[in-house]
Amino acid sequence: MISAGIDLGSGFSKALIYRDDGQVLARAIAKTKADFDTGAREVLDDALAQAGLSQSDIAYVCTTGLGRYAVTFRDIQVTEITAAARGAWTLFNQAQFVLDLGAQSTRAIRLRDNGKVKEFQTNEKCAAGGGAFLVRAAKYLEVPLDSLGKLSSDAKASQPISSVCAVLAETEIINHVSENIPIGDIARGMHESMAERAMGLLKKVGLNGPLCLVGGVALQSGFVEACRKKFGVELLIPQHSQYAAALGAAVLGMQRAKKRLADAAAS
Amino acid sequence: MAEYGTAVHEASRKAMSAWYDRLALAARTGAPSAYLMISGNCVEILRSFDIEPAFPEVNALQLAIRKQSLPLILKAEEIGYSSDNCAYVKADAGFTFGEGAPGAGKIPKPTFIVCNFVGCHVYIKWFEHCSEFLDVPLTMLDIPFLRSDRPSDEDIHYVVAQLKNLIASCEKATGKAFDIDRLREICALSAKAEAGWQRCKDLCKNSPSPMDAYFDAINLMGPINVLRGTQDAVDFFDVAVREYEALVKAKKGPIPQEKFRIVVEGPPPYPFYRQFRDLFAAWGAVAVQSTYSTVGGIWEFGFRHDPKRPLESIAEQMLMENLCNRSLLERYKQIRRYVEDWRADALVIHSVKSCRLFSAGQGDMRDYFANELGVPTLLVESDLEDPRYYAQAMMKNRIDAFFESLEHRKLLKKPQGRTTA
Amino acid sequence: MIYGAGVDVGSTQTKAVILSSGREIVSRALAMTGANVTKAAERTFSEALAASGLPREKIGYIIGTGYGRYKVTFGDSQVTEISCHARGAHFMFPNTRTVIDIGGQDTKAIRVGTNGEVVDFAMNDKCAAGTGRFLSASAEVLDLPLEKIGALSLEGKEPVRLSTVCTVFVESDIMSYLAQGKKTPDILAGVHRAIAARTISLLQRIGLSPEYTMTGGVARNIGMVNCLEEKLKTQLNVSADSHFMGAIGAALFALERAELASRGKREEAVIGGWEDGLQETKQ
Amino acid sequence: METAPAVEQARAILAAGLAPALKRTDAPAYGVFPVYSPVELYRAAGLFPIGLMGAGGQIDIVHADARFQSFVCSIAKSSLELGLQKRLVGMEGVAFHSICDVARNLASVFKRNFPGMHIEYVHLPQNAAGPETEDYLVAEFRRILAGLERRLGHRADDAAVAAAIREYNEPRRLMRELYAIRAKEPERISSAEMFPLVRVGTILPPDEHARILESAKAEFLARKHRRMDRVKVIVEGAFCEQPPLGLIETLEGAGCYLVDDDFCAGWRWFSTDVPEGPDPVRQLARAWLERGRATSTRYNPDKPRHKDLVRRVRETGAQAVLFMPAKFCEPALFDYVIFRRELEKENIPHLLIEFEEKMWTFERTRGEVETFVESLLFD
Ligand SMILES: Nc1ncnc2c1ncn2[C@@H]1O[C@H](COP(=O)(O)OP(=O)(O)O)[C@@H](O)[C@H]1O
Ligand SMILES: Nc1ncnc2c1ncn2[C@@H]1O[C@H](COP(=O)(O)OP(=O)(O)O)[C@@H](O)[C@H]1O
Ligand code: SF4
Ligand code: SF4
Ligand code: SF4
Repeated sequence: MISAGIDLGSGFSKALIYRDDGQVLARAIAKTKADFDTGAREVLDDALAQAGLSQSDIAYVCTTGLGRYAVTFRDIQVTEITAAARGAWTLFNQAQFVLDLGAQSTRAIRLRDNGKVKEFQTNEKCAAGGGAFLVRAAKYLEVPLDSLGKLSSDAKASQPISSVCAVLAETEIINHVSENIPIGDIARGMHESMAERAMGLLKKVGLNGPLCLVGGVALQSGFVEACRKKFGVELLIPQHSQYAAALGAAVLGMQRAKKRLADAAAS
Repeated sequence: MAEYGTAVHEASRKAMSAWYDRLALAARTGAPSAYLMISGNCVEILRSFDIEPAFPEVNALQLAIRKQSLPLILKAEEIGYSSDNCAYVKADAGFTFGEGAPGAGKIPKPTFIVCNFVGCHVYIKWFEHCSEFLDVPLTMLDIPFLRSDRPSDEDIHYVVAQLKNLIASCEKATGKAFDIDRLREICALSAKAEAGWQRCKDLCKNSPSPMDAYFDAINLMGPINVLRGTQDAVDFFDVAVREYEALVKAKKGPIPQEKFRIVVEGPPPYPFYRQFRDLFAAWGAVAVQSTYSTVGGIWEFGFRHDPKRPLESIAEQMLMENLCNRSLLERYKQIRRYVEDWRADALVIHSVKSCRLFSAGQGDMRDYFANELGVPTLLVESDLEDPRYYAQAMMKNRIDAFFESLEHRKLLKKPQGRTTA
Repeated sequence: MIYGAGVDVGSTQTKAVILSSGREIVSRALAMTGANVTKAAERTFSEALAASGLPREKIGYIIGTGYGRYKVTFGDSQVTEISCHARGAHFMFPNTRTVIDIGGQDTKAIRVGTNGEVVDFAMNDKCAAGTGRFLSASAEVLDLPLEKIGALSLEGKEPVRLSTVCTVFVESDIMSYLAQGKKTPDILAGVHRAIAARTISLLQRIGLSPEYTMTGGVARNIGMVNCLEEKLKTQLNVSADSHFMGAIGAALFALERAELASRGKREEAVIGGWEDGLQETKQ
Repeated sequence: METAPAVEQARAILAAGLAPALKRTDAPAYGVFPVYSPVELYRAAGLFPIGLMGAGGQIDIVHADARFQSFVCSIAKSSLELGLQKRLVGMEGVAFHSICDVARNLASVFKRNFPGMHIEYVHLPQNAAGPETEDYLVAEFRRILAGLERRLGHRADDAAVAAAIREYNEPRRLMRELYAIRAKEPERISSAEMFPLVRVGTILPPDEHARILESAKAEFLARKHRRMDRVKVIVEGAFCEQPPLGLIETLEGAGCYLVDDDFCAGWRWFSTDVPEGPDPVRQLARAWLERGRATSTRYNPDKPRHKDLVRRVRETGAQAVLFMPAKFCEPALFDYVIFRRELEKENIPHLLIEFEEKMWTFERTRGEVETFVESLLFD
C-alpha cells in the first residue's frame, strides 16, 4: 500500500510518497503557491512522476502545514506539529525532542515514548528567528541561500546579531557588511542567534534529551553547529530534514489507511 | 568628581554587607529568618524578635545590576513563568527554585515567610510560590488598599489585628515572648533614620542638587528599608546628611554642571543602570526627586514611626506611607509636588514592562502632566530586570530628542528660565 | 551667501539637502542606503553638492541625522531625526502641530510646538510591524512595484482584515487571502488600513492635534495618505519634498550653526549630548 | 445540533451590546469590573448592576492605547475605551476590585477621566478566613453601602439586601444546574451555547436572566444527542477578560468537550445559595469567605487553587486541562506555574493557550488545540 504526505508550509510545499514497508519512494518540493490546492497537486504530481506512479496508486493522502484544509483531494489532515513529531520519530525513535524550524514558524516539541506529542511551544505573534530571516539575509549578503550554512561553519569568528527580526536585522547586517566583517562571521552570528532563540522555546518544553532537528533551516550546517554548541544534548539530523513533516503525514496517513482497510474487512 | 558621594557610598556598602554577613550566618546556623517585601514593610516587628529579614527583591535587584538576571529569568520561564510575568519574580525564582538551596548558602532558607501584601498583587504570587517551592509556612498580611487619602479606623484595626497574629507566629518560631518596650525602642531608631532621609531629600531642593535623587537614591534605600530600626541605619544617615550638606555648601553635585532638573517616575533599568544614567548625564540632567525611592516608604513629608503607638504607626506606614499602597492619583499629587517644590524642568517616566503596579496606566500620567499641567514629559520603556527589553539605540534616540527639544525651548525662551510652560 | 547641508541616513534610503541662507532648497539627492552606510552618505551628499554647483568649501556646516547619523563622518555634528523631521515639517508648513513620519523601519508621531520644537513624540520599538517595510513586503508578495500599491489600494471596495501586523507573517496572511480568491486591491486596502490603524494608535499616545504633516518615504504612497486622512477626518499636509523632510530639518539646523559661526559664535553653535554619541560609535 | 431558542435570545441581547443594557431598567446602571463583585449591595441600593467586561471586538481601540501600554491586557484598555468614546454615558459609576495591579490602576484612570462617575474600589481580603477578616469584609460592604447612600441620597436597608440576595440566588442556582448537566453530558449542551447563557446574565436583571436559563434548561433536557469522539477538558484562566465566542467554537471544533470552565466566574461565584438569615450583609460576607470559588485573583490558604483544579478534573472526569489565560493577565499567568506543577504530579495532560478578547482569527489556536487533541487520540 502507498500513501502520500503533503506539507504546505509558508515557504515551501513538500510532497512525499511512502510505501507500507517503510520505503520513501519519492520526494518533491516547490515554492508554496497562493493557490494551495493546485500547488499541492503539482508537487504531488512531481513526486509521483519521480516514483513512476500515478494518482490512482495512492491509497491515502494526508496533508499538513498552513494550507492543509485547502487541499480538496486529501483524505485527512493533521497539524504540522503532529506531523513533524511523527516524522522525526519515524526517522529516529530515540528522539525525545523535536525542533522544527521553517520559514516563519518555530516549533519546539517534546515527545512521549510512543512518538506522540507531549508538549509543544510555537512562536506566536512574532516571526523573529524563523527561516525567512535567512532568506532575506542571503539576499542582502548577495550569496545563494544554500551556501550560507557552509560559509558559517567555515567562519573563524562570529559577529553577534542583536535582532533576529527578519526585517530589522537587515539594517544590522548591512552595517556589519559595511564594516568589512566577513560574510561568514555574520552568517555564523545569525545562526547563533537563531539557535539562541530556538533554545528559549526548547527550554520551555524542558529540553534534556536527544533532539531531532527538522525543517528547512536544519539544512544549514552552520545552524546545526550552533545548536550543537548551545544545546548540550545529542542532535539527530535527518538527511532530508525539510521533508520530516511530509513524512510524518504520510506515516499517519498509512496508519489510517490500514485502519480503514481493517474496518472494511471487519464489516 | 572624584570626591563626590564617596562617604555615602562607602557607608551604605558597609552597612549592607554587615546585613549580608548576618544572613550568611543565619544560613549556616539556622538562626531565625524571614522573607519580607520591601514596600511598606513591618521589619520592626521581626527585629524585636531578632529575626533577620531577607528580601527577595533585593536579591533580584542585585542580580540585575550584576547583569546576571537573564539566565535566571530564562530558567524561570522553563518552569512555566510567562515572558509577560514580572521579571523581578522570575530572576529570584530562577535563583531560588532552580538549584534547590537558596543563594548557595548566602541567603538562608527562611524560617517563615511574611507576605506584606502592600498594593502589589504580584507579591502574593511571589511569596506563595516561595512557600510552595521551599515548603516554608506563609503568613499573609492583607493590607487594604488606600482608597481615600487616609485609611479608615477599620483598616487600621484590621491590620493591627493581623500584626498581632504575626507576633504570635514570631513567638512560636523563636520561643521568645513579645516585648513591647523593645519594639518601642526599635520604632524610635526607625524615626531617627527617617528624619535623616527627609533631610537628604530636602537638600535636593538646592541648585545644584547634591545628589541624584534617582540614581544615587539606591544608596539610601538599602539602609532605610532593610536596616530600619537599627543603630546602623541611624549612623548611616548621619554620614549621608553630613556629606550632602557639605556638597550643598560647596555648590557641588553629581555632574559638573546641572543644566536640567528632572523628576523621575518608575524603577530604573537595573541591567543597564550605568548606561541609562549616562544618557541623562550627557545632557546635564540631574534627578532632584523620584517616586521609585519611595516604594518602601514616603518619609519626606514628615511621617515617622511612633514609639508611643508602635503597632498603630506600623499599620499606618503599611497602609498609606509608601508608594505601592497608594492610588495612581495620589502618585500624581506626589509627583506634582515634587515638580513644584523641587523646581524641576521636566518629568521623565521610565515605564517598565515587568512592573504593572508602577507602569499600567502611565500613559494617562503622561497625559495629565504633559497636556493638563504642561510639564515637559518624556516616557521611555524598558524593564527593570529583563535586559531583553532594553533597546539601546532607541533609548538614546528618545532621550536625545527630548533634551534637544528642551534645549531648543530654552534657547527660544531667552532670558533663560524654566521650561515649564 | 551661507549654505548648510543636511544628510538623513535612513535605514532604507539616504537623503541629502543643501539650503541657502535665503532658506531656499538649492539641491537635493536620494539614494538607497545599501551596505556601506558611510559611502552612501558621502555619495548622496556629493550628488547634492554637484547638483548645487557649489564648491565644497561653501558649505558652512553639515549635520547628519537618521539612524546612520554617526556614520556621516564628514559632517560637523548630529541631531536626532525626531528633531529634524519636526523642524523640517514646521519649515514647510508652519502650522504643523503633528508630524507623522513613516519610514522604512520605524514610524514616529511627533508633536510640534509653535516654533518647530519637539513637544512630545512616540515611536514604535524594536519591531518592523506596520512600517514602510510592511508595505514593501506586501508589494513583493503580490509581485507589484512599490510605487503602484498605493493607488491600487484605493480601488479596494471590501478591505480584508489582516490577522497580523508582523512584516514576516503578513506574507502568509496575504497568501491565504489570495488562496481564498480575494482581489488584490481589497488585500492592499486591508494592508494600508492595518498600518493606518497602528499609526493612529501611535498618534493617540501624544494626543491628536491638527495640522498634520506627513513625512518620510511612505508619504509618497497616495493610498496611505488617503487612508490616514479618512481615519483622522482631516487633510494631511504632504509636500513633494516630504521624503526629504528629515534632511531639510537637518539642513536648517546646519544653516543656523553656520550663520552663528560666521558671526564668530562657534562656542554656542555646539549642541550638547554629542560627545556621548561619538563614544557609542567607538564602542 | 440546533441552537436552542433561549440561546438565540441570549446571543441577540449580547450582540446588541452595552447601549440597550444601560437603559434596560428604570434603575441607573452601575458597572462592575470582574472578577467577583457584591452585586446584591448595588441592587439593594436601587441600582442595576451590569458587567463592565471589556468590549470584545466590537470597538476599535483608539484612545486607550495612549493610556495603557502594550503590555497590558485588553479588557483594561477596551473598558477604558468605552468610557473615552462616551459609550458609558448613563452609567452611574463602576466598581473595581482588588484582583490585580492593572484593575487597580484602571480605577484611578477612570476616576480622573470620568469625574462624574461614582468609582468604587472594593478590597476583597487576601488571606485566611479568620474572625477579623469577616469583620473587616462586613465593614467593607457597609462602607460601600454608605458611599452609595451619600451618592444616591437614600439608604439600602437590610431588608433590601436580603431581597437582592434572594433574587441573585435564583440565576446562580440555575447556572449551577446547567453546569452540572454539561459536566455529565457535554453532548447535550455545547459550550458555545453555555457561554452566552451565562454571559448574558451580566447585562440582565436577575429575574430576566433566570427566565432565560429556565427555558434553556427545558430545551436542553428535551434534546436528542449523540456523544462524539472528543476529549473532555476543563478550561481554566479566563476568569476576568472573556474569550470571543469564536474561540470557544474553535475549541469544540478542534475536538474538545468543555466540561467545566471559569467564564464569568464572578457572576456564578458561590458553590451553594447565599443563606438567608439575620444580618444579610454579614451573610454575604461569610458566603464570600466560605462558599466562594477558588480563583487566581484570590489568595485563600483554606482552598488552594491548584488542589481545587485537580479536584474538579477528578469530579468531572476530564481528560485534560486547557489553561487559557488572557494575554498579559498576570494573576493567571503566575498561577500557571503552580497549576502546571500540580497537573504534572497528577499526570493530567494540559495545554497553555493565550487569548485576547479582540482576537478574531483562530487559526493558530486551532492548530495547537488540534495537535493536543491528536496527541490524546491518535495511536
Ligand atoms: N536549499 C536550502 N538551503 C538552505 N536553507 C534552506 C534551503 N531551502 C530552504 N531553506 C531554509 O528553510 C526555510 C524553509 O523551511 P521549510 O521547513 O520548508 O519551511 P515551511 O515549512 O514553513 O515552508 C527557508 O526559510 C530557509 O531559511
Ligand atoms: N515612490 C515611492 N512610492 C511609495 N512608497 C515609497 C516610495 N519610495 C519610498 N517609499 C516607501 O518609503 C520607505 C522608505 O522611507 P524613508 O523615509 O526613506 O525611510 P528611512 O528613512 O528609514 O530609510 C520605503 O520602505 C517605502 O515603503
Ligand atoms: S510588579 Fe513591581 S512591585 Fe510588584 S514585585 Fe514586580 S517589580 Fe515589585
Ligand atoms: S519584530 Fe519583526 S518578526 Fe517580530 S513581529 Fe515585528 S516585524 Fe514581525
Ligand atoms: S485580565 Fe488579568 S490582568 Fe487584566 S484586569 Fe483582569 S485580572 Fe487583571
